[in-house]
Amino acid sequence: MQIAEWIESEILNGHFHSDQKVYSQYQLAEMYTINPATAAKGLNLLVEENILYKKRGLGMFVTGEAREIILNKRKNQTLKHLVQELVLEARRLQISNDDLFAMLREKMAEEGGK
Amino acid sequence: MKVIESKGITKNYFRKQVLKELTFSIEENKITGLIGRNGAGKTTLLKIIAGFIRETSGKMNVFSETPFNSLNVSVNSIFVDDQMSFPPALQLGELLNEAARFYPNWDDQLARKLFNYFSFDAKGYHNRLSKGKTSTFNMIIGLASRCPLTIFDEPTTGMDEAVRKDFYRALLKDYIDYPRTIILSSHHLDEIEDLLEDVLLIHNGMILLHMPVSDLKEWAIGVKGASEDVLDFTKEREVLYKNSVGMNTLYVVVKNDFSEEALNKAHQLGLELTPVRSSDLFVYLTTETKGGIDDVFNNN
Amino acid sequence: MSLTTTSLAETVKKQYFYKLKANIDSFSSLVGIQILAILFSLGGISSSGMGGSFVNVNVKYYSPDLVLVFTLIWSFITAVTITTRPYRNHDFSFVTSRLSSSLSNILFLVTASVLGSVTALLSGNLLQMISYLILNEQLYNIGSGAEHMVLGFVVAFLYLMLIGACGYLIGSLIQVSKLFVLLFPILFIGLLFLEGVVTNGFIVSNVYKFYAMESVLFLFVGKTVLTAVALFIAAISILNRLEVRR
Amino acid sequence: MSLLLIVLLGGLIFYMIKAGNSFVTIKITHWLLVVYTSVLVLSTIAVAVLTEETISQAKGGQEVHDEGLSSLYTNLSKGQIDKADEYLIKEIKFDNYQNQTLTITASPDYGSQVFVEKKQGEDSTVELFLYGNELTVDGYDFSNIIKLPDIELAGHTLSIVPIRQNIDLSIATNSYPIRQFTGEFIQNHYFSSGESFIYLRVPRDLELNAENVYLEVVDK
Repeated sequence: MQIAEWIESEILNGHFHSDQKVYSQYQLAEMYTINPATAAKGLNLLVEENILYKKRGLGMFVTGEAREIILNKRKNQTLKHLVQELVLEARRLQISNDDLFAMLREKMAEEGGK
Repeated sequence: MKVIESKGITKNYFRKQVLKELTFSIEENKITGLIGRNGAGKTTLLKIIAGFIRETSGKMNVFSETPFNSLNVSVNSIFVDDQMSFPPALQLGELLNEAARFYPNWDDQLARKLFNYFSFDAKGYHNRLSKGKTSTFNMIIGLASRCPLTIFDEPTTGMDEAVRKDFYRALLKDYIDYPRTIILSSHHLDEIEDLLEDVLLIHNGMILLHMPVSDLKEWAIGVKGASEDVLDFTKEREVLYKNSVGMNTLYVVVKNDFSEEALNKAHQLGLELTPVRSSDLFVYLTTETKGGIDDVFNNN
Repeated sequence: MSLTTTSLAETVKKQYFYKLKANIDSFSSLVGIQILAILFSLGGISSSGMGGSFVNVNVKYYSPDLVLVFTLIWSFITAVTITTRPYRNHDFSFVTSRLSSSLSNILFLVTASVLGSVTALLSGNLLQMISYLILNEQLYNIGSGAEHMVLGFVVAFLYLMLIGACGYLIGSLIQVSKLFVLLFPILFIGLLFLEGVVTNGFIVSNVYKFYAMESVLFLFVGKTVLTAVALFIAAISILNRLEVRR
Repeated sequence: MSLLLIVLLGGLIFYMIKAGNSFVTIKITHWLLVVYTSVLVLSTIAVAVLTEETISQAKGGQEVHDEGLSSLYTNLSKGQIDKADEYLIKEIKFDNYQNQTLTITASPDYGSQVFVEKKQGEDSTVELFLYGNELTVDGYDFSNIIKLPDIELAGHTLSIVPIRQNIDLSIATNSYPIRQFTGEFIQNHYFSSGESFIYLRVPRDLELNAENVYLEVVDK
């Protein structure tokens, strides 16, 4: 769900703080030329995940733990997935575990140095 | 509230059955996409809804009335397509005046603004417009009339890319401000799927699917991997699409009703699981032969 | 969005004014056809003479009869035309039902007939003026005053409506099946043929007698109005079942 | 009445244009209609003005007319001219006619009757009465169009010279929708024209000669 992901990224990037109101389904619908119902589904998804909460008649707001939840989710899902892909690809290329670790360490050191 | 209720609608033209027992209903204030290939029966269905033609059997209710010869349905609905015809004696500006007299919810300001935006000449004539311009003008009438039931049948015929985008955006913005029931028919699902809340997929006069767009996106799944693994994984399922990629790799589309467990197992096997784009799914569902166009060229 | 309601009367009114503007060009053809008829009538629509040894009298009669005949044809064609598919489709681009479409058509035909009868009868005067000014003829008017003029308007109007109603019904039947396009001329010519074979009048001459030889005004009004209403009702019930924009 | 109707019609057209202008684009057809209707209305006015003084209905139909002529003949042949007054057109007196003879002459093809009455008293006046000479068409009297014969007395000769005439009449009739109820017919034309009678009263002793004329002496 692209809308949900986009709002998550906005929260991670610090554009929305906790207890701040996020876009309404109609604003989102206009911004992306999508059906408001689709936008609402994206928002509701985030409510289910406790990233947003509803204030009746006022709109959707960012929860206090939103950042943490998003980070965890991305770690658990996105990173896990990437790692799985990495391992699968390494298998196909017949790279040994040690070599893979070495590559990872090297890359991390490089990034860390910056 | 249900705006449209169709119970076993059948339509015959001479001996040909164009619609086959269609039963569905459309809720108030939703944008529904009526998707089907050319000749699927979209226009016939919409014209029955608009009260232009009569069903051979079954019962159609629009606003709880039979639309054929209902003034109530006529004043609360508008049917827009590129065949809309207007008296050749009236200029475009006059046609807007007429539409304003007929439709109680008509927004003249919106109409005039759109009219100017798309640089129409008020002294021009409808039958001298190009195909794209005709569609654009009809679209303006369709939007500004603000009918509780607005039907667009292939509204973008002949429009160029930019105008199409403008139209979709105008439609959406006006819908947000004035929610109403909109049916948008098209044979290009990918172009309009973002606008839609629901999709009604018809093929050969029958309903294939009727569901929210978001569900449609998850309705099927593409499986790609080593041929035997893929075949093993998808056995005893109806294959919607099958395509050999390279020597030993197969791509198969099946309905997505796998358990979480099964999906994880597939992943472990090294099968690539991908969502299927709705427009592709539409093509797969409406292609008569499972192999697609490639089969035509596979003579051996 | 809340539903709006409309009434049949309101819709018919809107459709009527829509049609008046949309079909305005049919009045151009009315003017054209009447001018043509006037030109044909210029030599007098009939003439007779008497010769004596010293006095030769030659009388030319001027009357708008031919103009009226042309206008009747125009009325028929107009009525047939508005039943055709493009015209019905124009109605259905906006708010209408089949009934409101027909009722507004009939109102339009009423308007056309009023205009047709007034102009046709007045054209007699134009005819006289032309023969007076251009052909330089001394003119005698044995037509009488305004009360006859009013009678003429009413009767000519009723004739136009009667023919219009025939046209509307025939047009409607043609919309049901194109076979009628062939059938009607065959029927008509066949009738005329029978008329010639059977000596003492058949249908056509009886129909002619029934309307055109009726010299009691209120009987004539009754006959034409009832016939026109019956024809219109038949046409409406036919058109009411017809699909549009197929 | 007809003038009122015309004014009303003109007003209506004017109003239609004014009202029409506000909600509809004026098109060629509108102009055509307006011009045409105005021409019609104008010619209606013009005709009403131009044909004001024209014709009166003749007395009765064809039969009445024919009967009238034959009774005129009888009356004249009996010398009862007082009964023929309604047909009298012209009366000429030639006073103090002293000649002994009078020759009455006419064009060779003048077929009309000349009645002669010899006066009883002493009177030298020749009196001439012209009767008939009517033109009726479809029951309408057009007699005023017909020119009277030239009548001249020169010396001994009274000459009657009828004038050749080609009369072209243009008659505007009611249109069929009116004729249907007024019972007028446009097919059954009838005419009567030109028959004239001359009645002479001459002195008792006058000797009369006729040239191309048939003289009938009235005996009273």
